[in-house]
Amino acid sequence: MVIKMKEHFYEAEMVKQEIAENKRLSKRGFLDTRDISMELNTLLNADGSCIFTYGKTKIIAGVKILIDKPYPDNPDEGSISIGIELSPMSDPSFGTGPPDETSIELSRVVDRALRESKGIDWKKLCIKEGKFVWMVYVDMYIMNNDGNLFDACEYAALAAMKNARFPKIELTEDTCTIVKGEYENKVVEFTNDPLLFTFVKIDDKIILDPELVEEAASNARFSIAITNDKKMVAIQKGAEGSFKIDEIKDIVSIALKNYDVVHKKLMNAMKKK
Amino acid sequence: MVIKMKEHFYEAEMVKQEIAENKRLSKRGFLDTRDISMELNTLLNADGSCIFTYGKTKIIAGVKILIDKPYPDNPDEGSISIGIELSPMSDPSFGTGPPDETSIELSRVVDRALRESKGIDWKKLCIKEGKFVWMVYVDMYIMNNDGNLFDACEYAALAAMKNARFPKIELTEDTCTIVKGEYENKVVEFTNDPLLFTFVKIDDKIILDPELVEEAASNARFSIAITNDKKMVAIQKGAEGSFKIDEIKDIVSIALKNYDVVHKKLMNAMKKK
Amino acid sequence: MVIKMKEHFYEAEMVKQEIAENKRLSKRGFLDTRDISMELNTLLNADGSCIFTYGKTKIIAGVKILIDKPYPDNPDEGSISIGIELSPMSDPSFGTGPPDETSIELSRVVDRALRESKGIDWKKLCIKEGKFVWMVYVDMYIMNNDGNLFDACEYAALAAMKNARFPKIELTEDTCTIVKGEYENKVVEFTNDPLLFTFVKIDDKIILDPELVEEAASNARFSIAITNDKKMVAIQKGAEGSFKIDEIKDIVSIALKNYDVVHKKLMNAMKKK
Amino acid sequence: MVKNEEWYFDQKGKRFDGRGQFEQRPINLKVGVIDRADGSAYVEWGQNKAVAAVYGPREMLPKHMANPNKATIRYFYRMAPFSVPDRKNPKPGRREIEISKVSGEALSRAAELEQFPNTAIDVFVTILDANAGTRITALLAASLALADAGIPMKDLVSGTSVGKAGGKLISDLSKHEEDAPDAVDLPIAMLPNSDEVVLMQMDGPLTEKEFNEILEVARKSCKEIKDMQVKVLKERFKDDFNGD
Amino acid sequence: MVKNEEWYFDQKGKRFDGRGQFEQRPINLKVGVIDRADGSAYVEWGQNKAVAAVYGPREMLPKHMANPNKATIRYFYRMAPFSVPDRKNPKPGRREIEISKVSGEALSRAAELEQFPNTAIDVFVTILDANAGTRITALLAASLALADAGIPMKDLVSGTSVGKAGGKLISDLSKHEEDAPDAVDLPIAMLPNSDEVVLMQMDGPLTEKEFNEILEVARKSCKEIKDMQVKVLKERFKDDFNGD
Amino acid sequence: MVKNEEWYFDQKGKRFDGRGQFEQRPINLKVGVIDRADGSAYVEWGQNKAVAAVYGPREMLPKHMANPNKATIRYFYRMAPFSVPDRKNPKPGRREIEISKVSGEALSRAAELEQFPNTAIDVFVTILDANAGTRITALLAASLALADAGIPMKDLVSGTSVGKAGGKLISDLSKHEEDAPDAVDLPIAMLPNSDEVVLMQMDGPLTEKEFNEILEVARKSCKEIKDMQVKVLKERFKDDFNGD
Repeated sequence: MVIKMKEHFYEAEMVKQEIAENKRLSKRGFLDTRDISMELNTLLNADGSCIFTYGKTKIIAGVKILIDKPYPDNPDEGSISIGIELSPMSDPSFGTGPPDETSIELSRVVDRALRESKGIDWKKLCIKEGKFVWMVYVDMYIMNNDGNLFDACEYAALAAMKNARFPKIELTEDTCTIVKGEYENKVVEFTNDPLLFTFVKIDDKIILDPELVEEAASNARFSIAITNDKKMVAIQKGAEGSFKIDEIKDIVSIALKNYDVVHKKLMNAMKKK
Repeated sequence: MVIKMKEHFYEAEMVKQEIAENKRLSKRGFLDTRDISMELNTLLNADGSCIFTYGKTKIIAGVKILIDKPYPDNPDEGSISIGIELSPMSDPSFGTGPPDETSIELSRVVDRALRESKGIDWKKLCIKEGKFVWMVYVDMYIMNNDGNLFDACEYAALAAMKNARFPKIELTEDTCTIVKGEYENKVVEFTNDPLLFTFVKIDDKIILDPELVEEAASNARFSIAITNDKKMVAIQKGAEGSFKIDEIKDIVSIALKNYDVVHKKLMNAMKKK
Repeated sequence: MVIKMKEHFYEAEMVKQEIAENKRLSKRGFLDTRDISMELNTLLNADGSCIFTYGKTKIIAGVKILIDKPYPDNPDEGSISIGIELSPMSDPSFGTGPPDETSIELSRVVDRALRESKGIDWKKLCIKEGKFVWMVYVDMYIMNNDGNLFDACEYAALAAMKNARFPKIELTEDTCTIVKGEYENKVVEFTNDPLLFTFVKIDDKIILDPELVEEAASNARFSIAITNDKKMVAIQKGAEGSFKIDEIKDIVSIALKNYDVVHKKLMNAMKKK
Repeated sequence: MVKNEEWYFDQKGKRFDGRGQFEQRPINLKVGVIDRADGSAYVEWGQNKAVAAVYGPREMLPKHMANPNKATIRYFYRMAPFSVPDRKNPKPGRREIEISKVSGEALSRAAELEQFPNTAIDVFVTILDANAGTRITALLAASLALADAGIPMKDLVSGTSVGKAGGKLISDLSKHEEDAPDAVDLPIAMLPNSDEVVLMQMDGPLTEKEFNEILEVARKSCKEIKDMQVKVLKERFKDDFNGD
Repeated sequence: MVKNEEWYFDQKGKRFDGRGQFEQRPINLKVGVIDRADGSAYVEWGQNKAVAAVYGPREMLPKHMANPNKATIRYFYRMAPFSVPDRKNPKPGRREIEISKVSGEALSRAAELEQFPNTAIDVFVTILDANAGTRITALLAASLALADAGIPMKDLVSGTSVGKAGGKLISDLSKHEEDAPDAVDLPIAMLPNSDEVVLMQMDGPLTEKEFNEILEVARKSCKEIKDMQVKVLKERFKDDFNGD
Repeated sequence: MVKNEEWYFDQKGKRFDGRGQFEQRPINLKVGVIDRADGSAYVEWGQNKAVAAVYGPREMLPKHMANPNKATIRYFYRMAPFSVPDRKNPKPGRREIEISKVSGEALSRAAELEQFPNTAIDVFVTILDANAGTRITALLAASLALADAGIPMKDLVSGTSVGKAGGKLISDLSKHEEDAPDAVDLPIAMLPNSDEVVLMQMDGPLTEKEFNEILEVARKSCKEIKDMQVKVLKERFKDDFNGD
């Protein structure tokens, strides 16, 4: 997200000077990502939760797995729903009121990264064909915005889903109800762990995993989702700037190279807790 | 409701002076309530109606009793729904548009006073378990606001419901439809007549049943609902001022003492018409 | 529609001068209507469509014919729904956002002209009594507003409906689904071709089929729908001006006389394409 | 209420509710019913009951909506949820918005709006009980409330409904008649002094001859109703009138 | 979770979750949890978890809402969709709007709003996990966040819930107890220094005697909780406090 | 339309609708189609039909949204209810809002917005008929309308879709191909002169090799389409061009 904030004007200028000298304020390399940590399943009413930090960016993701009716077109498939609230709590530039175009874009890009990976078998979310399927809701709150909400939200959602438990149900011919407070020994299976990689362009330099001030200094954004078999599964170019075709090819290649590093970070953080 | 209105500034100052001398502009005692009168069931499309006046405050309450599906949790219980419109018709400070926080608070406090009394047996509002229950809608319009809308609306809703007739229905195994224009010989039973008592604090004095200018002069509000067995069933403290613990104890004690007086006023007004 | 637009102030003054001399800027007679042309069924996803021009006013009407549940009161009747979007695309005075009172009035008058004619047999829109009926949606966009949207939209809707094809369906005891991309050899039957005639009053003169600048110069509007058996089926007087009783009688008489002329124009335009 | 009785005239030519062909239901007018409003009125027309309140001229907000040449009337016609046989959703529907628009335009013709540039005059009307004819009941109440608020007016807006049911032209349709298979409803509002029609809507088929005939009935009724409006206003301002 | 276990006290007088009659659930307070907010706090109260952020005093938009005499507190109490057993619709409901109103009024009493005329102080509180008592959990967090933002305050707003379940008065009802057939829930917030009640709501029947008794329990709890609030603020501003 | 025919290439390598692997559907461009707009255009791309209108630069309302350094493009991509096989709800959905955002950003790169500080340039695009590829069809129309409105531009925004279906890379997916089990859709918009990509989205799996290959196809197509755009604009402004 390229946020134009007056308070960041001065800092953004500093960012640009450093970048021009091939340095980042944070001392990170242009293509280095920040540290990841998380707390899993600390929210007891959620079926799964992840309090996720990426550098100083902090996301709270909560999962609810509910029974729904399938679409007539896909009577044996469940689905997921990704909602991201840009709470005015975490950033003075976010407003109250219904989701605006910024949060809609963010939610939809994260949704596509997860959905287009085809890492979830929708048919495994079927309870009873034509009647009952699982709907996996992932709602996220930004608790602190220090940049790169796209990647942070996507990682948080993935971690939360992979650790979310399915509620126990009682199923009859015509009814299906959740047994409150009881769970199956089963989590949402994601077979190929899609990860999103977001780059921004500052003047003519491209950096990975921007912080907030770096976003303020940038004018174009590029996000690409990669799966563990090194396929690209989703792309979103954003903001008013542009990329050359060759820059895009480079970005893709860097993202592919970074997949394993970031995936390992994420899996390690997941194991710790 | 503590309404801040410029036009009432001067009057509010006068109220304060009088109150300081232990007088009310209306000559009422601090703990006296106003006269009650009503016209019942004059609106023919409503299943019950009450045009209610409390001093110069005037409320129109209309009841519609409709067939609904029960909640899965309570398959044999009906319910009530209280809606109060602060129509811009009756007060220049009310706006058009969807209900704002002021009317939401008012509706919800009146709803709780009636609901928490447990004076309605929800099971008596069941038509057919799991399939059809009665939903009693009470919609109210403020026709004139001379203060204490909380109590006036609660009394009006109670009177309207106690005099509302149930529509005649045609019930089959799977359907239940209202026979338009025909009624059962049955009204909504309220066994314990909860009454709301609203006080405001002006400087350090507390008065019951405030008029509009008294509300304008006040800075804190306290409402308490009492049933005929002298139980307290709901409380709401409102506005930016505060009450001492001992003031609250006094308020409760006064409300309990006033129950029978106001209840008699209300029942008498109900009988007249 | 009487649109008050600054940019039209000067032109409106010219219109008034001409009108005072019994002339129209367009050289038309006071009671002459403009030319009609149309392109039918060029939009392939619509079940029927009409790109309609009335002078320089241009409307795009698209029809979708969907399966719906009947109202309990009329279990064997389908219905129509008319929606007109005053797209900000076609006129800088139209806003984005939900339909305002101007577009609601326009939609409802066009709807009444078509509906009150009783030229559609609602029972012919029944698929299976009590279960499935046809709902004919006509959605219109203004592509260019050169005045008299009322008549233009009504003609466009009529032409679009008369040329819309019913989708093929698969019907079982309990289900009814549309077979995508296949059609029955059946169109929406309109037996009496209601046509709307809109007049405006400029100073004390009355003209038929006003252009945009004429609307800007006018202060009262009168629309009347006539069927092919010369019955009046709907009227709407609009805007802040007034008509004398005798003026109204004249208008009605003129509209009746013009029916055949305009009907022929419309049918010819329909045949051409 | 007797259901499904599909007759409209008895053998003596009386209507379902006993009225004659061009007989209106009883009308009851009251002015000054809401203390805090600048003007207000209450009208009963048969079973129909409408309350109207006027606030203004007052500052137009938001400001960019203000008209520098005259006051703007904003008319809010609303039906109470309990005013109709089925409960009405409290949110205003498209019908209410259209009626508000044409009613506000009708009032605008009557009021001397040029005297109050840049201001808003807000007219709120609530229907408490409905049985065909509410838009005219509302408009009578609004017109009285406007006069009660002291807004200078060229003339009072008066109105009625005429139409057809069971094969005959009639005045003032009831709900029963409005539901007739051949029903025509034609609400009309006039400034009777100047013979100006300020509101007219119609649903359903009429011949030109029928239309012209029923229009004359409406013209006459409007005049009569205006006399009733004047009377009630005179009583309201008795002292002022006597003082002249 | 065991379902439908309708008991509230065991033979030793312990409650369903093992607490004593007037024992509160563990409370955990943290200040300064959101970098970009002017003030923030996190409160755990049993299973309840609330995050609060304060922005302001800042310009009030739209401007015509500004109060020329003082700052206006706008309080947004919201429940996350995943914070309750059933998924909550993300759109704020009527309950959230009412709680926001009375909570904002409670805070307004505590803050020295007169020092910041024409401004807005926005208080956002999100409930992440809920188990009865969230409005008070939220208000504690908001009060700490307000102090963390450096807004001058007459006193900290402290609060608790008291009530009744299974025939006995108790402190701090859990969800299980709130669902008891005879449950009474009485959330209360105070400025303990001046013994002022700034928020009080109640659902369910109590006698006067019970009410007076439980009120004293609440008064005592508020004081204790305030001590916890002060302690955590002191730690936060250690240097400032030491510097005095 | 033949249903459920799950083949994408015939034995001669022709696609379902007879096209070659990298053959685009016929494109038809028209400029100046809405009289009252400052600029307008109509684009047909296969079955897709889009109308675009531009208004501005004009005053930005509300004023606090204005950018003191440049004009703000507000892009409204909307689908007509009848433009798709199922009727679309007329209310704009989340997909339309996202597409509006990225398309507006793409146009912003092309237009010389710095010349018109504090103003708004409103771009309205309506899809009348849809068959995969509407966002690019819309963007071509918008770009032509912007030029037609006389807004100075660094370059025209041109665009296309590329992707994959039935195991092969292809240009310009049809709806049939978009629904393939292995479908990849990659809409792209460029400023061909400077080789800048201003819009890119992608759904579905591609290898790096495939991506790089298809990108070159897209680059070439964008140049070709731009030539078509230039041609139609030249015709529109024939006199101006001749005059030089």
